[in-house]
Amino acid sequence: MSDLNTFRTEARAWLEANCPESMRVPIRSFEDIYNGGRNPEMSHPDQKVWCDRMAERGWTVPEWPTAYGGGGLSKEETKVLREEMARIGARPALDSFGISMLGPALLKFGNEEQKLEHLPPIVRGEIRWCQGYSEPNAGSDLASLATRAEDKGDHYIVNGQKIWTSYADKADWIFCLVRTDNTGSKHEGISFVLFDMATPGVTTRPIKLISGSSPFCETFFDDVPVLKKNLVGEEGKGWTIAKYLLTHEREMISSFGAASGKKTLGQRAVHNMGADVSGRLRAGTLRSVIAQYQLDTLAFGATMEKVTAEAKAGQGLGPASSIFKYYGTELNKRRNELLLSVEGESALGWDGEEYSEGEIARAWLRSKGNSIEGGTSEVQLNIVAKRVLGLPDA
Amino acid sequence: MSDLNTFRTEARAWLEANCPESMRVPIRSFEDIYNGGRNPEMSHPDQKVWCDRMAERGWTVPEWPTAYGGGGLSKEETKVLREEMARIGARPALDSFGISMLGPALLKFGNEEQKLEHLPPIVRGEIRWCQGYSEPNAGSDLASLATRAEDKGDHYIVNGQKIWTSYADKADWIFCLVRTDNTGSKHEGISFVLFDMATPGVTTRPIKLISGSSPFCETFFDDVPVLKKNLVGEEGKGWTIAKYLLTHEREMISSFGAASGKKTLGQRAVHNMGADVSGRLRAGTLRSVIAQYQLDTLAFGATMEKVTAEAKAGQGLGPASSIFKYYGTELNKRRNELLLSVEGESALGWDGEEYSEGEIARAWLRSKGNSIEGGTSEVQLNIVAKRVLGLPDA
Amino acid sequence: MSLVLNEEEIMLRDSAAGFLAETANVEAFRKHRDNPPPTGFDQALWGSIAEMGWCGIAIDEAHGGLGYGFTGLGLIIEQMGKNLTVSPFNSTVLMAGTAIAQFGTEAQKQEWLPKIAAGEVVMALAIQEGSHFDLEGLSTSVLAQGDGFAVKAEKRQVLDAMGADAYVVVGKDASGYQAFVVAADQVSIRDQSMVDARSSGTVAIDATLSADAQMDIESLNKGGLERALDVINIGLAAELLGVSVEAFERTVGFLRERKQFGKVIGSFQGLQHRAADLFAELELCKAIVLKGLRAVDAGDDLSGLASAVKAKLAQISQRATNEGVQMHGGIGMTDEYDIGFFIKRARVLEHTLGDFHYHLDRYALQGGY
Amino acid sequence: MSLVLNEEEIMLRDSAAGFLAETANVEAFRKHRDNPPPTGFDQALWGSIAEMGWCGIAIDEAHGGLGYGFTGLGLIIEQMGKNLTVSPFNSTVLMAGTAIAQFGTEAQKQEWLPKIAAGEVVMALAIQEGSHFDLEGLSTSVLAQGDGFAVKAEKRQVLDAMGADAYVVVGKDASGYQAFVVAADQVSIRDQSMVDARSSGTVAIDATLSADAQMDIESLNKGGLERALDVINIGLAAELLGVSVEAFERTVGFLRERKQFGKVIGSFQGLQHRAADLFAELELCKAIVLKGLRAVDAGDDLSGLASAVKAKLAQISQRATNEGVQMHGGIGMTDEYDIGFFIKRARVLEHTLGDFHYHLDRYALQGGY
Repeated sequence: MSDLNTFRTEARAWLEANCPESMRVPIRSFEDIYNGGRNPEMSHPDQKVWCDRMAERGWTVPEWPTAYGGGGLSKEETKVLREEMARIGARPALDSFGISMLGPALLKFGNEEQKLEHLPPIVRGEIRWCQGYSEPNAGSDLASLATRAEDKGDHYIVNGQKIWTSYADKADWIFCLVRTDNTGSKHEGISFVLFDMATPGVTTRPIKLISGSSPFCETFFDDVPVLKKNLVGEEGKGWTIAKYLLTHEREMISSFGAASGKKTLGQRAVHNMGADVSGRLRAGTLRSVIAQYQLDTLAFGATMEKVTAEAKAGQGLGPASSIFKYYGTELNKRRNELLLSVEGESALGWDGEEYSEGEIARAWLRSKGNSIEGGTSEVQLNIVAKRVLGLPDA
Repeated sequence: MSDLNTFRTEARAWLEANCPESMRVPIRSFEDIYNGGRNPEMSHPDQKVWCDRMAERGWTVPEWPTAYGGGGLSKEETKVLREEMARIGARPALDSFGISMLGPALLKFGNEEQKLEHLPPIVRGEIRWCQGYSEPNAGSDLASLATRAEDKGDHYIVNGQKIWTSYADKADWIFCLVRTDNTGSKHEGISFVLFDMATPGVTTRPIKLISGSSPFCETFFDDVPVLKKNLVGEEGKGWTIAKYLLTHEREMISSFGAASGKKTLGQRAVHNMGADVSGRLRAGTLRSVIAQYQLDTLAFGATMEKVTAEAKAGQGLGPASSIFKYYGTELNKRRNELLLSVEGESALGWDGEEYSEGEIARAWLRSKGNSIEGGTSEVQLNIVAKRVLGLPDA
Repeated sequence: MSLVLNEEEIMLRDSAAGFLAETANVEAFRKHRDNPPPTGFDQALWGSIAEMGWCGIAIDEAHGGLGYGFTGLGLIIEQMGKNLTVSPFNSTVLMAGTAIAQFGTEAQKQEWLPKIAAGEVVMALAIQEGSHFDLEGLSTSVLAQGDGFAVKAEKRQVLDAMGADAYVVVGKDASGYQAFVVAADQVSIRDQSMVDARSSGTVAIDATLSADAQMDIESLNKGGLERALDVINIGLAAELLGVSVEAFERTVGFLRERKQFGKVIGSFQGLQHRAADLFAELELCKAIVLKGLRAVDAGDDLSGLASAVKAKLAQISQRATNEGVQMHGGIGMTDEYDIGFFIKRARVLEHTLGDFHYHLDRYALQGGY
Repeated sequence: MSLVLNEEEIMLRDSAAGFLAETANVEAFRKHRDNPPPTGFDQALWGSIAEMGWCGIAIDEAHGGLGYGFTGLGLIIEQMGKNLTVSPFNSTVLMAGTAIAQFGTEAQKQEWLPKIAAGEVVMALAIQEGSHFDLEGLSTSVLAQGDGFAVKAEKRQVLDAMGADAYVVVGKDASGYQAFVVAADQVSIRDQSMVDARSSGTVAIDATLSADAQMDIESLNKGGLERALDVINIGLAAELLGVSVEAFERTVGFLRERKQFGKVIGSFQGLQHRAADLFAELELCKAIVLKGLRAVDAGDDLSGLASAVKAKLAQISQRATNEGVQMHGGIGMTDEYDIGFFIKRARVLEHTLGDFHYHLDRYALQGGY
């Protein structure tokens, strides 16, 4: 305990001395989040300063081993660091797929050489990564991917196409699923490889969504050479790594359901449409739907709280965790539909200041994708039915 | 036209002279419906008198050919007869599975000898029929029936068990699906046979439902001899007849959805729970659910009206008819759940005069069976998906 | 009233379907969306529509129309929904035309209905204030002033406000509803960019109008306004029907083609049951829309029915378009693919003159609970 | 407040599950249903329950209880729901016990709580008038008379009315709520035969009660009545949870076994998705019930939460039991099979002290809309 206190004192002093004032201001837009990379995008030059300072101590990724540039902190120390950052309102110094996705995969499945080559630049925010999983003809059936890597001795030649590659147009490197073998079951023969997006033969094109522009891209590989040292894990065993990362991703997406504070939907509706003498929203049938939504949000929150508490108590991750992605995203879709009802015409605007550039409508349309990306609702229900309820395959 | 007018005048005079006053009183309970049979059940002795008189003219089944005891009337004449009966409030003289189910099947698939033997007693209400289709291990998968009929030269020996045989304990004869061949696909090798319920080896046991006593029975066949002359259609081709009758049955069951008149659910709810100054039901969330139910009932009624109109206009039976059984029964279940909400404790009583012997609760429980009997809702949806929407088999 | 289309109606529907699929289809809508004309509509298409006589189909012969009836109009609008057609047809013919026929003075009918029937004028209905349509909540915006009226109001979500030559403006004074036919030079218009990419705008009026601009105040207040809105909502429901059925048919087509896990996804029972249930609901929608159209033509009381029709179509159009995106999966989320257009059109249509909740509430109230 | 059971709680739950599955299970309920004892409960079972100390689990030590807390009580009630146990536990411990603890006078607590804790008395809560529970709508049934009170009321759907030794009767006078502890000889009881085959009755009272029968009018009117009802409804929700989870587990078990069309029916995706969605909802139910139980123990404000818990469980218990019957098919409709018992118990439980609609409305109101 006293060690922790010492750490707290030191961390506090260091943060006070090193965190620029401009980085103690709350994040207001996506541009305020620093993702690093060769050509980093910044809303303020201090973003890089702050990242560099934190990276020097490995505190951009405090729990990774110091051998790979991380902070080497214990869980408890990490918690203290976060608390101290929160105390002064310090922004996270760096956020990237390298930290959240590739790093954990490399730590678990990569060889020593790969860890030493790729992890430190992630910690320092020098290389920005993207993820090459989905393909146009695979969809939910991720394992039936067709991008193929031909064996050329010391390297592969990759040909194919990926879709939904977030920020592919801004990333420096990609971690990518490719097919190295066609002969076995479709889950076999998939390999997990890394390569530079600047390699000749790689092109990307941003995807416009029904909600407007998006971070998603289509990515094309035309005879792209990839050195074999950039194969992670065994050849043909990439599906294991992919599954590991997918679970990770679903847990992140499920947090969509948690509605943000401010006025509740019901109160906003009363504000827009008025209440009767008993205080009940005048739009009576809307009122029930809102109440049902709020009720389910409350219960869903309790479920997340319960699963977390059980896990902390060492009871393991209960079956309820399997519903998070499904229920959370469906809930978010309901919330967005309700916002349309509650805000009426103001929610249907698309452009112009009057409509905050279509903020509500675009969020509503974007929410439709929540139950598709990261495993569709249908796939989630299949998983619950089979793995949790033990119902047989068709 | 003038022929029809003549017919009307004659029918009117005959009905006036022959319909007993007691048979001009509305039907108040199931016992008021005359089903005939060897030991007919009656709430009034005139039921048999009225049936006999009508049967003499073949008017218990006015459209069947006179050769088989029917009235030999045209569609138009039948309509006139029904109008004239309605004019004086005359009850139908006879209602039976023989008329609604077996008769149409025999007329279409039976041989001359069978028609002559079985149709006249049906017209006269002398023989009451029941239907032996479902089996305990078949359920929705009717074709996988196991009751077997062994070929013994001039007769079969039938062994097996039927379930959900309505009024088997009151019927004189049964029309029954049996398996005469095990070698082909499960739809083949099924035969349609007729036999007397008094044959040695036939026993029945009534089934009690969650809603209380019911017309359903279990029926057991233990070495029951059935003469081959009582095979309808070809041996092994009984499935065609069964399907023909099933379609018939589904159309009958779908009419459940049509709610009866009197006060609407909403008005009953206002009566029980009060309205606010604007006239809105005080129980606001219940109000929306009622409105949604009424809305769907209105739309479902319009759909039935539309399909009927299209059929009359010679446009054939549109695809919408395929949803009747499904939607009608689901609607009826919703209605019964709503009655519980609207009537509260009064709807939850089970016995005693105060609760009309549990009328509402029993009807609610009984309604749960609507989406199971005569083809489950799931089977109906399969049919729509495959036959109407052209979606492929799994 | 028979819920079956006669031969003439089937011919009308099929010829509208043919023309629109050729000329004013989803591809044309995409072009319009990417490059909208300043008036909000394509003059050439509008001209062709007028030439076919569709604008006068529901207007009586005494006022220059064909007197064919509202059912025919509904059939055309349904096809426009299927094709996501953009034209000032709804604003001019369905909305302003119905309003003038219901509560215009005889002079106004003589002046405007023939022009509407001939497609010579573009008109718009300006009624909503604030973010939600709420008839009871209209502000008092009209004051008698000498021989005329001082009118000051801001009307929102006015379809085709930008390109209109004249407006039917509905407001209130101290004793009831008031309505006027107002020329474009008496109002100021601001473009509103809506999610469905049709032209819509805010109409601000602050002017003194002469007495002959006033519409028939008696019929307006004795049920004419409610009936006009009921008729219009049934017409909007017909468009929602077209949108929903087309979204559904495209989705079922996709289910028949798309493969996942080595199987056509339409073979999965989970999707089959959802599609079949939605099919059932759409059959109900078809029937109740036709019932609504026939009721207009029969002169039946529309209270109860019109809100039922709109509420049902609002509800099912939500489901049909949501399922459309979900069942298409990722590709359904892209702007490149057309299914997203249907969800956008559906919601704006729904919110025009009262959404699902507004009409379900009204339906219940009219049912006495 | 942590939403995880500690070891002691898990042991309590498991031992309750073991005992009830052995002694007071669904088979025992069937026997009770077919041959109900005149008092409405089995004295021997009630004795065993008392012996295990369950009756005093949520009563504080000062009043003869174990002071273990309400969460423990909820865990036992949940197991009773799973087993469809019939005993006067709910009426006496959950309902009357909570009422006395919340708004009894100290003398009443001293007199009754130790007896309840020891299982020496059977008590019932008499509050509902008419066909629906409606706190605001209670009639004025109490008049001050000399030192005492003239009370005249008819209370309906009183659980275990037939076998009770005393009643907590809640009513109203001109200025607010009134409540009394009334002995069995001061009321007249009429049996009500309910669909769930538990004992229930009408309690009619027309008597003059002495002042010491009156409960603590101040705590009663300053939130004590609402809190008591909130606590009781959370307890009822725990029972609904047991009923729902058991109905679901039996159904999933059936889906795993039953064959149709040559396949186990649980392999059909249509049924799989419905089962998986229901599983999700039941996980929500488990979490929110536990949140409710913990909130009672923490002394937290229950407004908002209690109605949410009851509404959610009311809703999902309907679905779980309806799906139970539907997925079992024909056999689920027979009286011989047990699944039908769950649907019956669920609805009566739901309607006790406010059904889904009542609590959803109240939840919205407490949320400020």
